[in-house]
Amino acid sequence: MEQIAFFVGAIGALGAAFAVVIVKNPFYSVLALVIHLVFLAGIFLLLMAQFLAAALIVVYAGAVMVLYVFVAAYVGGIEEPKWDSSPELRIVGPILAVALFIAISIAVLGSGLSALGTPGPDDVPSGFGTPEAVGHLMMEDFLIAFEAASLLLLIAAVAAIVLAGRRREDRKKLPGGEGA
Amino acid sequence: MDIEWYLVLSALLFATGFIGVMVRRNPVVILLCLELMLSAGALALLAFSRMLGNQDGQVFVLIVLVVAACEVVVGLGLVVAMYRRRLPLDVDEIKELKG
Amino acid sequence: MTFDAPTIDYAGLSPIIALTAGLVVIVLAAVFDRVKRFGPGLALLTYAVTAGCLIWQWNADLDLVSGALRIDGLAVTLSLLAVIAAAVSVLLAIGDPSETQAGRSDWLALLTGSLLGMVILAQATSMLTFFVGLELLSIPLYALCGTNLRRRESLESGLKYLIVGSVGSATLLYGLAMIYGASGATGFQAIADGLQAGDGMLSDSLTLVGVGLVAVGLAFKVSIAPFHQWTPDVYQGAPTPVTAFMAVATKAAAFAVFIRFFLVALGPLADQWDVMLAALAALSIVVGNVGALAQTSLKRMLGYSGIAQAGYMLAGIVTATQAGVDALVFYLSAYVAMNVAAFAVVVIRERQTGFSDDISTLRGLGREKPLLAWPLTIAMLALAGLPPTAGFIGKLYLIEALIDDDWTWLAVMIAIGTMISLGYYLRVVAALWMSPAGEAEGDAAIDTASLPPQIAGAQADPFEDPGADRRWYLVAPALIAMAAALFFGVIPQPLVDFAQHAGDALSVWVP
Amino acid sequence: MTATWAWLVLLFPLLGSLTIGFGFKVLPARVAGLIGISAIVAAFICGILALIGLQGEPSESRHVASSLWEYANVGGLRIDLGIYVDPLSIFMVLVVTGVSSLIHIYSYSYMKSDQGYHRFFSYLNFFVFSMLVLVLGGNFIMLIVGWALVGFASYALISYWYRRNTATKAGMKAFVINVVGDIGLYIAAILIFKNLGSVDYGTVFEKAPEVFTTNEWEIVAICLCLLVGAFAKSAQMPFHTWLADAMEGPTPVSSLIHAATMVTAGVYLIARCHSLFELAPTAADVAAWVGLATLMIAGTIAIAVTDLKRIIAYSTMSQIGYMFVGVGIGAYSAGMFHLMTHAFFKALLFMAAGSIISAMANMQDIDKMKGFRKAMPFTAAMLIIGALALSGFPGTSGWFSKDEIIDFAHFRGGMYDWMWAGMLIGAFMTAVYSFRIIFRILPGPACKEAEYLEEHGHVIHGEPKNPATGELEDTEVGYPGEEHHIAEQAGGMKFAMSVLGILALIGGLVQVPGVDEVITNFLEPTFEDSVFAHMHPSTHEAWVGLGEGALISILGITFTWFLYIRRPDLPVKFRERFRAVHALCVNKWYGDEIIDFLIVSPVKAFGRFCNRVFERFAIDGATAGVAGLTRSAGAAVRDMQSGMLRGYAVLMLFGILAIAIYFLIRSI
Repeated sequence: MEQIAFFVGAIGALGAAFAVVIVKNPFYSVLALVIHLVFLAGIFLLLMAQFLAAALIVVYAGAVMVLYVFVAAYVGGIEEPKWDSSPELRIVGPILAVALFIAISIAVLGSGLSALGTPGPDDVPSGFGTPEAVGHLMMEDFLIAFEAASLLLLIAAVAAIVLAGRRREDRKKLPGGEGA
Repeated sequence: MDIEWYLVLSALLFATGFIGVMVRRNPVVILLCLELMLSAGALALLAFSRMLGNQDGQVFVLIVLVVAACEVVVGLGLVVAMYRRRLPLDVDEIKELKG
Repeated sequence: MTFDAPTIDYAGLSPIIALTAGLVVIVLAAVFDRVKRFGPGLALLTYAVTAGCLIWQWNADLDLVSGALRIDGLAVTLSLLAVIAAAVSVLLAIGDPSETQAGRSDWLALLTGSLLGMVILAQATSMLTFFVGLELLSIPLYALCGTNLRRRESLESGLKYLIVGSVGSATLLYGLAMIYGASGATGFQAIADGLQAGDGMLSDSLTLVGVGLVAVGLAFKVSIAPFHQWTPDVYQGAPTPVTAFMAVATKAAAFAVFIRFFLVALGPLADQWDVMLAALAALSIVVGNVGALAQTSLKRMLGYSGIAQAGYMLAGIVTATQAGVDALVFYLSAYVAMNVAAFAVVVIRERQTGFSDDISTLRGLGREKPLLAWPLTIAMLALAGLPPTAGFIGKLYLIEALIDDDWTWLAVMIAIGTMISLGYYLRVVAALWMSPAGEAEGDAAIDTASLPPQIAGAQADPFEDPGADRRWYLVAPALIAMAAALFFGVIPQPLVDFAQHAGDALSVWVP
Repeated sequence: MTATWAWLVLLFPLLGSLTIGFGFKVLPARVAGLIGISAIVAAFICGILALIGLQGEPSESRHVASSLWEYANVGGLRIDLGIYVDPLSIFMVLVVTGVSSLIHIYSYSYMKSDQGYHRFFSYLNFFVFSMLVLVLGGNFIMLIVGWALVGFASYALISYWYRRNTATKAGMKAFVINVVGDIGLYIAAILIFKNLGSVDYGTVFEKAPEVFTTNEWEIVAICLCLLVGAFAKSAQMPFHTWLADAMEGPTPVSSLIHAATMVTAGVYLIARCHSLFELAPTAADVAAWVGLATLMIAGTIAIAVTDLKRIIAYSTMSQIGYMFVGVGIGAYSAGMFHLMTHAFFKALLFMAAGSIISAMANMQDIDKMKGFRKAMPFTAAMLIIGALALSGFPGTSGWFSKDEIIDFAHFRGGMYDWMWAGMLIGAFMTAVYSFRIIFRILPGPACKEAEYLEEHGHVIHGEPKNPATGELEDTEVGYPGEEHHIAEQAGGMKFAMSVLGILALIGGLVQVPGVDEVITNFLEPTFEDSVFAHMHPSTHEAWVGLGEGALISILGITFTWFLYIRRPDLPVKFRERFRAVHALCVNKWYGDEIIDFLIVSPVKAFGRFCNRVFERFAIDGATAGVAGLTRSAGAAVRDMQSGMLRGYAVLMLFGILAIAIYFLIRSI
């Protein structure tokens, strides 16, 4: 049963990932990523990360992707031209990436770490992966990282205002200013 | 399911994301591919977390999600700013800085 | 489950607290137009308090908040360097178009956020704080690069930096994940223990490839070849105060965590990674120096030179000894002084000439405005490692540390790199002093034919400030940095002590 | 006490330089000149006092190391801001400060009309300071510091007339070649520290014999690196090309830096490190052979070129070649002796040449000069004295010093006999080119400048032209002034030249074989650990050698007389007949072209390679094979430009992959 779930999730996530890369229209790429994230959340569940699976769906597929959709819609779903100034990148890039995949796989499969060949211990602490357990860790051991992450969100908001916000002088001086 | 499988999957996702960065020209799509790479890292972390029975990795993944969201916000902000400047949204066209 | 609040040593955490509080105040100030004007003052006050807290904690040596952070000599010294760089950038940015366009306090908030990331990074002793600190450092910087919204190059540099930097972050994350898997821990000390306790984990493929990926991620941040390509582009395109900040502070913070992660967490496998880092260092020295030779943009040249300098500094980590760390920190401190002096002059010159950083605009500056020419001259000579400047002692220090640890070939690489570098540093000095202003043709030092054509579509910036060389907040950093570069070249001992304070903090882990 | 005097030797020029440099708005020009002169004279006096103090010590303890403060203590490397006073360094101090004093006095008059008077004296004092750091420094780091500062000062002074393109270019060239030498020195210091754990002279020379066996590869490598530094600074092959170009600087600069002091630093270096070179006889032989090659090649060039200052410059190279042979084969005191006498007569020659060039309104071509004997009797006399000493005419200083080196080579025999022969040929050429100057300039019908001078009593002030290119120049700051000064009219110049003239004539008497051996005895404490310390030709052999030298010198002078006075048509015929040989000599044996071909072009190409190909091609170079398969390679290479993000990503991935594979291999 678990195997089936994994393969369904893996094929779905991977297929969607490929779709993100391949699809010409950025709009569909965004949608493909949403699908990818949904499948990924499934795999998270298999790894006993219930809270993160939920967070992935809610925060990511829900909120962040909306932002993507919005921006993609705002700038227009420009399809990439067929013409490529450097077509060899299209070939060499993937070859190198495959090589990287092989290298990482060798590193993982060739590792002497015996636990890698198991599905993981059964005697995990109770509540493994639940919001409560993760929350405890977050507030106890990783308080600083958590706080820093929240500050990061604040900073990102400021950055977005700086970059995308429009100010009065813009409207006066810039050719693109009449719209807002 | 053995942990190795999850890791191989994550390596595949990582490579896929990297391919996207190398072949796509639309910055919005490149940002999506960066998401793929980060989520590959997150998957690896969760797999190890499961293998070790240690939830540190799960907290780490949460942080990674936050970071990814922030990167997206700034990246999209830049895309919007460029669009407003009427700059081409094509990384092959933005190469004034070179040499 | 009961909630066990972590014990927090507020004294040790005070630099971060001060900076966070300042950040919040600066963000809030954006709302009130009246307070807005005082943005730079607020920022400087914040940095001063932070620096005060850092100095207060000078002799601290303790783990904070469940081992997420550690405040010790290394953290304090390198945080101080970052704070100084940030303060200089605030001064240099006053009146800069990037700052006005971004909204002054927003701009300052981004800078302060980045600085906060650096201070966290310098103290990080856990993978999580390491990663989040690095991102907190980088993400505001991506935005800062793009803040000169009217200039195409600025936006271009922001986007390039973001994409390349994120690839680096993702690689780093993957490496961290692998090390987490191999060692079963996230704290630096625990990683070292876990790797040593594991059966054959010190030479396991999982561990080693993880180490490689982490090294790549960090190499991105400190611009080590072959992960350097963003550096010249971004340095050139970003608003100059941001470039100055990026060049100096990022290196300080990223090297702090580079040192800590490699010497503490990965210390047990030092003989696995030293050759790789040495190769990267050598490659950077070659690429940086050779790349800089043909540049006509001063900022771009400084970018390439930064790659070479990063190569020199990386050599300090290769040794995996305290002496190497001392040398690195010394060099880094000297590097701060030299670059601040150079960038301050570039900022002033840019404002006077309507944003051109071409080396040819420096012609004849020596006779017209010696107060500008001297800092740049000294900065160039110091970067080139000529005595009696701090750059000379720094190179000597590095070479000594390398020889002591039997890395003679790398020491020789540094010497050769230094030789190549004279070619482009002296070109600037020659432009400053030898050629009369306004006489473009037939100049020996600069080939005008090779200047790049005007960038198409770039609108001329209306901003011009011919009196920029009389603004104290622009000139003072240049002069002070020049004085420091000279002073510590003649009397290096205080700076040596400063650097050794950083090295001593690692005495438990490295010989 | 000795050490204190030695410190004062350093202090005065530094103070002088700073005072003039920073006070240029306040100080009147003359005062600046006087400050400059008095600083150097004070240094000279302190040098003499240090000498007296040193001689008061018993001979075995005649070396004083003194440290002002610890300059840096980094890790295991302790560097003191220290000096090392022993007979060798004091000897150098006296030569440097002595000749510099005279040249300062000369410049006081010579540069009178130059608008950069302050700048000139500030630079000049700074140069003397740097040179003194070089010779007094107590460890290899101080040596490097001095070495670099001297290079920098020389660069500044060569391009002193910075409005002249040729001058700035020459300065650059000198600097770059000097830096190559600095790198050699750096590497040598690195290796010395690595093997001996110290950079202090005392410790290094003491420990070296314990650590190294003779001709071990490491000590040979160290010595060869030192030699790279020495060759570059002393303009020996293959680093000789900068010196002739350096003549773009004002004449006093040529006289001080490029004849008397800086260029002899290499000789000093070898003498200072003689204990190392004796452990590496191979390297010492390299020094000697290179010296021999330089002295012969530079000699031939000096015979062919027509630019007055360049003739003297090539002659300098050639004479330094003698010194290199001297210190290379173990004739240390002879080498130093020649260094001293050479400083006298070469400085004198330059001064006289400066005077003549002034009279010629900055023209330097000897083809255009004629008949100055009557117009400038004093200068003519000095020029003849200088030429006599240079060609080793019996009784002059050059005769004693040069022939002592030549003798020693013969004395060592074996392959050194070849050097002996080569040096004799060189001596003949020396006589030819030095008297070529005399016979071309002094006798005969006066040229128009000389005539004008004779009739009106003052010199022609022609249009300001660049002597190298003939282009008109503007006359703002940064150019030689329009007025010129000649020794006949300026007391300072006359005084300096007279003193040097007397020294050039009789300076050799301090070291007459069998009579007195002042130099050898004085330097003995420094060289007593040398295996050659007590090896020297007998008095009889020495006098035989002097006899040969006298013969060659007189032969050479006669031959020149015959060529230029008796049968002046012969040189022209010769030139016609042996056009190729002449061209080779005039073009300085194509030294620049060879350097260009061998070094500059490859470096440039490498730079281009790295900048374009590596940045662009390592990306698509790796891709080229595949792209070729898809037949789009051509278009790809054309379209491919750096600045492309995707290209960057590919290179990154390449790097990541390389590192990952490296570690995968390691983990097996």
